[in-house]
This record gives sequence, structure tokens and C-alpha cells, in this order.
Amino acid sequence: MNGPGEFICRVSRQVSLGTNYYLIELEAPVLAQTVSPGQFAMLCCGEGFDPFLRRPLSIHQVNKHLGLVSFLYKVRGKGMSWLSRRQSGDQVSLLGPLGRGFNCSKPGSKGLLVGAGVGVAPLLFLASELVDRGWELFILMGGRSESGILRPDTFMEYGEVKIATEDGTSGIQGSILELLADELEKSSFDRLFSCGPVAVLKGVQGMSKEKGIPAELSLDEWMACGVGACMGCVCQSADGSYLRVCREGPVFEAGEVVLSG
Amino acid sequence: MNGPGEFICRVSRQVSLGTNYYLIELEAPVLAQTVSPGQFAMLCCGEGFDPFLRRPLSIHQVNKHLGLVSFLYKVRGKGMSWLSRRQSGDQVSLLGPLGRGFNCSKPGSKGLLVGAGVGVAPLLFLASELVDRGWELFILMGGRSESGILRPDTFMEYGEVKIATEDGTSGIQGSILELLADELEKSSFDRLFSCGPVAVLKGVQGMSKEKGIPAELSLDEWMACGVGACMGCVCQSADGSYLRVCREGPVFEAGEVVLSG
Amino acid sequence: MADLAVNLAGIKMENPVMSASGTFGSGVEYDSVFDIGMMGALVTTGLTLESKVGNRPPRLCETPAGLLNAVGLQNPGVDVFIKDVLPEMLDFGVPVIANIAGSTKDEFVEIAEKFSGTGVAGLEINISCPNVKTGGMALGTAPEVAAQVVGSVVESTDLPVIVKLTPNVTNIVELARAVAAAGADALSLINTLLGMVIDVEQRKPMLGNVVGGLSGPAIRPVAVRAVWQVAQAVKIPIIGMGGICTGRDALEFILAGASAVAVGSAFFNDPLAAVRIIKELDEYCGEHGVDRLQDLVGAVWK
Amino acid sequence: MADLAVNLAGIKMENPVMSASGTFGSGVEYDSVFDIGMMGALVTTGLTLESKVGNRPPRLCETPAGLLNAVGLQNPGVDVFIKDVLPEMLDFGVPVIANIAGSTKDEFVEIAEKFSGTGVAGLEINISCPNVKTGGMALGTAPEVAAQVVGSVVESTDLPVIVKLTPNVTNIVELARAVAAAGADALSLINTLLGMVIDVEQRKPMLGNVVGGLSGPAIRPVAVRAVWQVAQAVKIPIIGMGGICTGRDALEFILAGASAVAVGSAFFNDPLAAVRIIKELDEYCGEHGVDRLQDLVGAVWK
Ligand SMILES: Cc1cc2nc3c(=O)[nH]c(=O)nc-3n(C[C@H](O)[C@H](O)[C@H](O)COP(=O)(O)OP(=O)(O)OC[C@H]3O[C@@H](n4cnc5c(N)ncnc54)[C@H](O)[C@@H]3O)c2cc1C
Ligand SMILES: Cc1cc2nc3c(=O)[nH]c(=O)nc-3n(C[C@H](O)[C@H](O)[C@H](O)COP(=O)(O)OP(=O)(O)OC[C@H]3O[C@@H](n4cnc5c(N)ncnc54)[C@H](O)[C@@H]3O)c2cc1C
Ligand SMILES: Cc1cc2nc3c(=O)[nH]c(=O)nc-3n(C[C@H](O)[C@H](O)[C@H](O)COP(=O)(O)O)c2cc1C
Ligand SMILES: Cc1cc2nc3c(=O)[nH]c(=O)nc-3n(C[C@H](O)[C@H](O)[C@H](O)COP(=O)(O)O)c2cc1C
Ligand code: FES
Ligand code: FES
Repeated sequence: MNGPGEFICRVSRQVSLGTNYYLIELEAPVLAQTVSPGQFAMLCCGEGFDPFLRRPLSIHQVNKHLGLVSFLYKVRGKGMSWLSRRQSGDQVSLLGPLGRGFNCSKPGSKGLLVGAGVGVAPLLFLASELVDRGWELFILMGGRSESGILRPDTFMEYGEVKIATEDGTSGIQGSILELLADELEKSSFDRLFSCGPVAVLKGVQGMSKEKGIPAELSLDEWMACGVGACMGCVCQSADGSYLRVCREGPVFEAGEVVLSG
Repeated sequence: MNGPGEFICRVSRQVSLGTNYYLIELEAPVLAQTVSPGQFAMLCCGEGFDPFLRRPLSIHQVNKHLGLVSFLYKVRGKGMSWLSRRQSGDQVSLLGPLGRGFNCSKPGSKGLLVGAGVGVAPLLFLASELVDRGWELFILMGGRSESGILRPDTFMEYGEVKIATEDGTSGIQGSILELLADELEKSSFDRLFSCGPVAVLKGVQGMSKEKGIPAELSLDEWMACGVGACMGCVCQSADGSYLRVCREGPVFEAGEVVLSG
Repeated sequence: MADLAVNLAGIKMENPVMSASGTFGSGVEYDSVFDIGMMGALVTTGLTLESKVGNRPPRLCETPAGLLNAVGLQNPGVDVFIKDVLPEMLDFGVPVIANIAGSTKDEFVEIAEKFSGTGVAGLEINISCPNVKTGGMALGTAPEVAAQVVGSVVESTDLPVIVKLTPNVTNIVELARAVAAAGADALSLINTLLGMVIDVEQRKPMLGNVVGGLSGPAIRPVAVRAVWQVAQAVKIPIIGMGGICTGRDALEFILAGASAVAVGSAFFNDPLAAVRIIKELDEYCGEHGVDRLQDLVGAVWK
Repeated sequence: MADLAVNLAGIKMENPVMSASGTFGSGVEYDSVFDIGMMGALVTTGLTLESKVGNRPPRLCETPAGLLNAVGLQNPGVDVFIKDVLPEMLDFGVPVIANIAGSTKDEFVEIAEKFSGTGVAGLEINISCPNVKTGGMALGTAPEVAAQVVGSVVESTDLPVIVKLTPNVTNIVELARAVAAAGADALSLINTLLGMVIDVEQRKPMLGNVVGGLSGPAIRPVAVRAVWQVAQAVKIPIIGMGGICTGRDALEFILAGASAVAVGSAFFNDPLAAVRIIKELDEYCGEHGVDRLQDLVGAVWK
């Protein structure tokens, strides 16, 4: 098994994507070679012991050739706030690659990506990998308003993009789930791939079942170790036991998990 | 009483003075007007709660006209390390002016300043004030080696400077206390003013008593509140009770305190 | 403006934010920093019958997100305090609560009696100080002993009696029940956790007193748990404290069951902490449509 | 290289740095991150007689300089563990200590017996878990009850028996004395402090289990104090833990009286914490002319 490693990475770029959203690019050649879509890393986001825990972030984009890995993130609290103040040349420690990502080798050729808010983060890397494998992609992006629709132009390079915002400032006014329902009415897909708030994941899970289309969901839980050692980050599995999001996930087949919250 | 206030100050300059020593200059017009030599401020030195306490730093230099106050400091641990990474334009919170400083209105005209290591910090502001009041000053500076002799050229503007380093890389090789003993043999002074490690303060205290020359000592203790509220920062007084370094000090007459450690 | 007022066992406060004993001097020390009259109430430093020099230094040591202290109740004694310090505290125009620390039951009674008619709004009985050899925590870990002290004080005074408990016990609920049954009008939770830091260079304890009391954000989860447990077991109001630095921290205690909160170590991190917390409580009420903050007391379990 | 080796109640370790139960999985999870064979010893996660699903999520909540957890001993049960997990742990070539968590005295004995001849180097009796309804802390706060459990396990096994104590007691020394008298070969100090965090938006507890155990640097002063108190009262060796993140932190425990130390939450802050701590211990010895690290055990009071 090619397990995770601890790396001290130079920041090559930090880009602000409007209020509260950032893209950080790190020099991480080993990680760039070994990581696959849907996997994540635990980033050290502070100096003292407050914050104490590392922060899980999904791999957003990879440049194997240049050995670069980037993360797309939203500033929620002090960890992400600290990260957003790193500048090129600074160093950031991370542990990765972690978890079980999307299963890009499953059969199929027509995929629908459903990303809400910063949940689009892992979907860009996924899109590039799927397109490399010959998939045709359709991409749904949702958010509160236009400023929460992240990097739509870049996503367009991989497939047709449709947008829904709650306030109608971009795309249709409404929920990404309405967009999804529409899309599933209109055409058929081999597989759904989704990441975002639990309400969105639940919607995707429901429609996946209803339509009989397999779906993969990327879950979010508080994490401590990130490697499966502490049993802290569990979600409920269909059989009632608990699965570690950091190890058995963060990406699960829709039927594997019971979503709560 | 003109008490302390809480101020959020813009950093106007951060200068590295060789390994581990820095000079930070802040825009603090109110403080610049009200502070006197030997007083200090409690600086917030971090973002989360680790470090949790503010750090006491003596006022090093004041530009009343421009409303600037600067601090000279040594990076020991995480607080000073954080401070050293502030750049011009960043903001730093501080509480000040605090404590009882040097008594510049005491009679006399010939003074000897004794500063060891970063203990010279409060002595520059003191020197400028004393010279303004017509004192003639002699300044002894001590340190482990040349790199620990801070801003000798600036001190020279206020009086004759003599230097002692343990390794002889600057001035005489030896202790600042030898320099002091020499100096007290050679001439007479109206008052001694000292700041530095407790061993140096003890030496000054001893010679002050022996020669009958009054001395003022600036003490160092762990502090929490800095304003006299928590009773945390005490030193022993000559009568066996405990005095708050942050309130009754940090500057004491040599005869007032019993030094330990 | 939401209604932040609270009537705590007869002590009327405009808002629930008090100072924690021993961390705020007489208030005068912070007088120029902010308007002390904004505080809900002031609590004095621990007062003993005779003056006390306190423990030898060092008395403080910073710890991760916390502070270890062993001041040891340095104070001028209750008589000097009442004569010289109390008047300036009363001048702030907010209720003043005297934190009293006897070393025996009888001393507690004697000190309590001295406070009759002095203008203090209540007494906080400190049977939880970890930094003194006699009295303090020694009187506050066994329910029967604590109840005896409290009962005697309650009998000897007309003032509301608040009992400050230590978290350094197996069962804080049992302790709280015992002092409530003995007539306590309110409880203060929590005093500091017993801790120690060692200087690995000198190979000796950092504090002159060897061990000390741990406070600050580090202990907040322990304090919230204690309030949550005790609030469900007793009927008297609770003053919650332990690492409160923000309005949200204060709300954790209120939701757990505290009617008021005290700010202590936070002053050392931010001298404006109390003012900011009051503002943040008001903002929270505004944002969440809460008219009376007291409606939230114990909302987590009620 | 200083001599860092320690023989802890017959368990021979090349250095005193162990993993803390429940924080390090079976070691396999960190296998690619660093050389697990460098550790002094590995301690398993808490093991119960039958498999246990654990508490419902959320199980974790970050606190200032700390972590609150309520995992609730999720584990496959002792039989599956011995068959499937233990072999890969033993493969690392360092002593493996089984942390066992019965819900009754008899269950403790039954689990202990299952470990005979399995290759584990010792048993750590967990009578201090705050996150389970039966067993755990409930068996570990009353000295007589704790002593009974320990006595029974000691009789039923030839393995060294380490007893892990909770700090959530009035008198940890009394507890330590009782289990030492009952035949414990060593003590582990401390398990987590009982704590709680409230979500002020949802107005409900952050953890699915409501309360949890507080660990990390926040609790270090409490842990060092406990080790310092207990080490002076008992003759058996102590494994110190609670917030150890650096070599200096480990030294605080050693100077206070611990013969070995365990690293837990620190792994979450820095996965390389244990390796770094071992290096820093060696450096300290080098810089201070210490030939045998064990010479420093208890140096603060000896
Ligand atoms: C596998 C995985 C991949 C992730 N990938 C990304 C990503 O690519 N981009 C991104 O922006 N975010 C991602 N997240 C979420 C991200 O980890 C959190 O936003 C981050 O930890 C917040 O840290 P903070 O210090 O800024 O906020 P904090 O101060 O820690 O918290 C701010 C608020 O967010 C809540 N919160 C924090 N962390 C979590 C969490 N893990 N789950 C639920 N609530 C939480 C807190 O309760 C609090 O209310 C991912 C999470 C997981 C588990
Ligand atoms: C009134 C006063 C004025 C001061 N003025 C200056 C000044 O002008 N320039 C300057 O460089 N320093 C000054 N100091 C000392 C300065 O406050 C400490 O060096 C600083 O707090 C260290 O913070 P840190 O986070 O970098 O180190 P920490 O990580 O907190 O500590 C590093 C080491 O220093 C020790 N230490 C830290 N603070 C103190 C303290 N207050 N007393 C004794 N030991 C301590 C710790 O035990 C530790 O070993 C002054 C102190 C006082 C009380
Ligand atoms: C420096 C200091 C001195 C204290 N003195 C007293 C005291 O005299 N009487 C008392 O009951 N509590 C005393 N305490 C405890 C506090 O009142 C409070 O209970 C504790 O610090 C927890 O709150 P905090 O974390 O907000 O500081 C003291 C705390 C500190 C930090
Ligand atoms: C996530 C987690 C799980 C734990 N599980 C166990 C356990 O199963 N058995 C046990 O005895 N202690 C358990 N503990 C307690 C630790 O072993 C240790 O005693 C405590 O965390 C203090 O050390 P630390 O601050 O270095 O983490 C657990 C701690 C954490 C953080
Ligand atoms: S975060 Fe530790 S098991 Fe997932
Ligand atoms: S630091 Fe609080 S009294 Fe001096």
C-alpha cells in the first residue's frame, strides 16, 4: 500500500477568489504523483496549539509535471483564516494523500457532477481525471449567490456547466437540487458525483436511489488524525455500524451511508 | 491619574537587529504623549489563545512629534517570534502606559546607565529624557558577544559608551559588573540606572549600597494583567511584603527590593 | 437592545457579566481602560480575616491556552479592605460581591459579619482556592464540611450567599446539592483546576508554591460540563466561569444553565473582554430574536 | 546517544515514548508516515469483550489547545482483535500493551485471560474512560471498587498489569495507593478530563454523546500535577501522559516522576510528534550531560 506521508511544502501561490474564498498552491511533488481525485490532506493551520487540530482539505487541482497541488477553501474560522495569510515562499506542513477518493475506474462514460458551495473543491481534480479517461461530463454548481460559484470558467473546460444560486445572481434562481431533478428528467447518466452540505448530499442520495443511478458522495466530518487511527470522524453505515470518513471515505457510494444532520 | 488605555496600533516599521533582536515601531500618538521612561506596555502577541498572555515590553524610544513608540526586543519564545513577523501596515494591540518608571526628576546631574543584553531597551528613552533635563550620562553596555550589544551608536548620542562582552568580541572581555566596579572607582555619580538579568541587577544593587550611590532598577517578572489587578507579578520588598512589579514597579529604588534568583 | 438584566438571588444586575474574583483587582486598576460601570457586578479579590502576604514568586506561569497561578490570596485583610478599598468599588455604581476566604468555619462567619451594612450586594464563599494551606479547597471537597461552613455563614448574614465550588472533586453535583441544602442562595462554578508546570532547565517547579490553579480557555470545557451537571440538579442560580473570552463562550455557560457569568483570565488576553462580551451577547440576541437573555438559561437541557 | 531505555515493570523498551491508547490505532495507520519500530511501546485502543459500535457522531470537537472526544470505545472485540489486528502490531517489533475495558470486574478478568500467550507485553486496565455508560470511569473513582477490579485481574494473569487512572477525582493519590496495594505493576496517568462544548447556534451539545473527554496541551498542567503527587506516594512506575507534544513536555512528566510517557493527541497536531520527542529527549540529555534518562525520573522531588 502506498500510504500517506508528512510533507513540508513551500507555498507557490495564494489567490483570493473574492470574499472568504481562496486557492492555495503548494509545491508537493510526491503528493502530486500519488494522489487521486476525492482524496484529501490534513494541513497544519497555525503555530501554537490553538487551533490544535489540522484541517482536512480536498485536493482541488494537481499538476504532476510541476509537482504542484492546490486546495480551494472557504475561510470559516481561525484555521482557514491563518492559511489564507500564508504567502508564496512560506511553508505549510501537510499529511497526505488520505482517504478513499472517487472511483474513477468504474464503468461508464457520461457523468454528472453536483457541487454546492466550496463542495466543488474536489470535483475539479475529478473532472480532469474523468475527462482523461474519456468521460463526457455535465457539471452542476450551486451556491447562495454568484460570489459562491467558484471557478465556473475552469469547470467549463471539462464539460457543460449549469448554475443555480439562491438569490438568482448567477444561473437559475433556486436550489442545485432543482437543477439536478431537471437534469435527471432530461437525460440519463451513468454516475453522479457530489460534494457539498449534507442537505445537498441527501438530495443526491435520494434521487440516485429513485432513478437507480449510482452516486458517489464526498462527506464532511470533524477529524483529528485523518488516517483512521482515532475513530473520531465516523458516519453511519447502512448496516448500522460506523465508518471512518477519513479512511473508508471521504467518498462513499450513496447506498453505503445513512446521512444525518 | 492619567491611566493606561487599550490601543490598536499600526506597525510603521519592523527592523531586524541581527539574530533574534528586533525593533518594532508603532503608531501610538496617545501613548507617545503620556508615557515616561521605564514604563512599559502589554502587547498582544498572537491570534488564538496560545500564547494566551500579553507580553510586557519597555518603551524603548518615543517620537512625540510623529506619535511613534518603539520597542526593542529579543525573540525568546512564541510571543516575541509572532511579534517579529509583523510587518509595516499590520496591527498590534497594546495596553499602556503601565507601571512606575524611572524617576527623572530626582536631583542630580551625572548619571550612569547600566544595561545588560536586551535590558538596554528602556535605557534609551531614559537617556534622551535625562539629557533633555541637563544630565551628563555615562553608559555601560554588556552582553555575551558583539551581536548582543544593541544600538551602541544610538546610545553614543547621549553619552560616553563603554562595552563589555563575555567573549571579548566588542569592548573589554568580561562582565559588565567589572566595568561598573571600574567606573565607580574612577569617578563619582549622582545616580545609577540599570536594567538586565537579575545577576546584573544584584551587582548594581550591591555596589550602590557599598558606595552610597542611589540606584534605580528595572525588574522583570511574569505578568498577567500588567495593571496591578491580579497580584501575579510580585517581587519581595525590603520589609518582607510583596510589591507588584507592574504597579509599584517595574522600576524600584535599589533599597526597596530584595532580589532573588 | 435585548434585555440582558438578571436578578441573581436578589442581586440586581443590568447584564450577567461579572468580574471573576482575584482577576480584576478593585476595578480601579482598569478604570481608565473602560467604563467599569458597564459591568453587571464586581467581585472582590479573596479576602481573609487578617492581611495576607500571599505566596512567594513566581506566582504565574503561562500554559497552552491557559494560566497557572498561585497568588495565595494576597490581600490587606477584611478591615482594611472595607475601610480603604470597598468605597471606591461601590463608587462604580454596580453591585459589589465580596469573595471571602476564611481558614475555618468560624473565620468565615466572622468575615461575613463584618460585611453587614457595608453596602456589598452579596458574599461569595471561597471554599475552592487551591493555593492556600488552610481553608480554601480543604473545606470545599467534602460535602458535609462544605455544608457546615455554608450553613454557618447563611445563619450569620442577611446578604445573599454565593458558594464558589472547586472542580477538583469526583462528584461536583453531590457537593452542589449539599451546599444548596445548607442554604446557599447561588453557586459559582468553577474555581481553578489544580495543576503544575516544571522548569526542565532548573529541574524544579515553575511556581514558588509548586502547584497552582489552572484557568483560561484551556479549562472551559470542564467548566461548561460542571455547570451543565449542577444546573440540572439544584434550583438555585449559577454563576458560570472558566475561560470565558467571547460572547459565544458566555452563551455556552448560559445555555448550560448559568444565570450569570464571570470573566477572569480573559482580561489578561484582552482588557476589553468584558465590554466586548456584553456587546456580543446583545448582538447574539438581536440576530437570533431573543428578547430576554434569561430565557436562554439552561436551554440545552430544559 | 544517551541511554533512553527503560524497563517498566518487566516491559523492556528502548525509549520511554509510547502511544496513548485510542489515539494511534494499531500503528498500521501511521506506518507510511514514520518508522513505528522507533517507538518505545505501542498501546492498543480500548478493547471490550464483545465488539462495540461506539457513540454516535459527532465524536470530536476542538477546544482551545485541546480536543474533546467521545468515541466510546469503538472496537472489534477482543477475539477479533487478537486474531486480525494484534499480529500486525506485533510485527513492528516493539512491546505491545493491550488496553482493556471491561464493563464489570468479571469481564476484565475474562478479557485479561484471553491475552495470555498472545505475545502482548502487558495489560493496561482502563477504569477511567469517561465515554461509556458501564465500566470505564464508574469503576475507577472509588478506591475500593478500583482495587477489587485490579486485584482480580492481577490474580488472573502473568502479564504486567498497568492501571490507567482518571483525573476526575478528589484524591488521585488515594486511588493510586489503593490499586498499587491491590497488586498493580504500574500506573498510567492520566486519562481525559470530563468536559462539554455547546453549539450556541443549534443550542445543543456539540458531541453526540453530550459530554466527552478533554485531552491535549490544555490539560498538561493537570496531568503533570497528578504524576507529581502520585509518584511521591507509590513505589510502582508511572507512565505519564496528557498533552505531551515536545521533548520538554515529556521531561516535565519524567522529572515529576514518570518512568515512561505516552503521546496521544499530539499525533493529530503533528504526525511525527513521537519521533521528534524521542530526538528531543536525546538532545536534552546530550546538552545537559545526562547519561541515562532514567536518572531524571522524579528529579524534581527526589
Ligand atoms: C475530507 C474533507 C475535505 C474537506 N475539503 C474542504 C475543501 O476542499 N475546502 C474547504 O473549504 N473545506 C473543506 N472541508 C471542510 C474544512 O475542513 C473546514 O471548513 C475547516 O476545517 C474549517 O476550519 P476553520 O479553522 O477555518 O474553522 P473552525 O474555526 O474550525 O470552524 C468554523 C465553523 O465550522 C465548523 N466546522 C469546522 N470544521 C468542520 C468540519 N470538518 N465539519 C463540520 N463542521 C466544521 C465549526 O463547527 C465552526 O462552526 C473538508 C472537510 C473534510 C472532512
Ligand atoms: C516590565 C517588563 C519589561 C520588559 N521589557 C522588555 C523589552 O523591552 N525587551 C525584551 O526583549 N524583553 C522585555 N521583557 C521581557 C519579555 O516580556 C519576555 O522576554 C517575553 O515575555 C518573552 O515572551 P516570548 O513569548 O517570546 O517567550 P516565552 O515563550 O513566553 O518564554 C521564553 C522563555 O522566557 C521565559 N520568560 C518569558 N517571559 C518572562 C518574564 N516576563 N520573566 C521571566 N522569564 C520569562 C520563559 O520562562 C521561557 O523560558 C520585559 C519584561 C517585563 C516584565
Ligand atoms: C490570578 C488569579 C487569581 C484568582 N484569585 C481568586 C480569589 O482570590 N478567589 C477566588 O474565589 N477565585 C480566584 N481565582 C479564580 C477565578 O475567580 C476563576 O474562578 C477562575 O480563574 C476561572 O475563570 P477564568 O478561566 O475566566 O479565569 C483567581 C484566578 C486567577 C487567574
Ligand atoms: C480520540 C481519543 C481516544 C481515546 N481512547 C482511549 C481508549 O480507548 N482507552 C484509554 O485508556 N484512553 C483513551 N484515550 C485517552 C488517551 O489515551 C490519553 O490518556 C489522553 O488523551 C491524554 O493524553 P493526550 O493529551 O496526549 O491525548 C483516548 C483519547 C483520545 C483523544
Ligand atoms: S479522523 Fe481519526 S479516524 Fe478519522
Ligand atoms: S501582572 Fe497583574 S498585578 Fe502585576
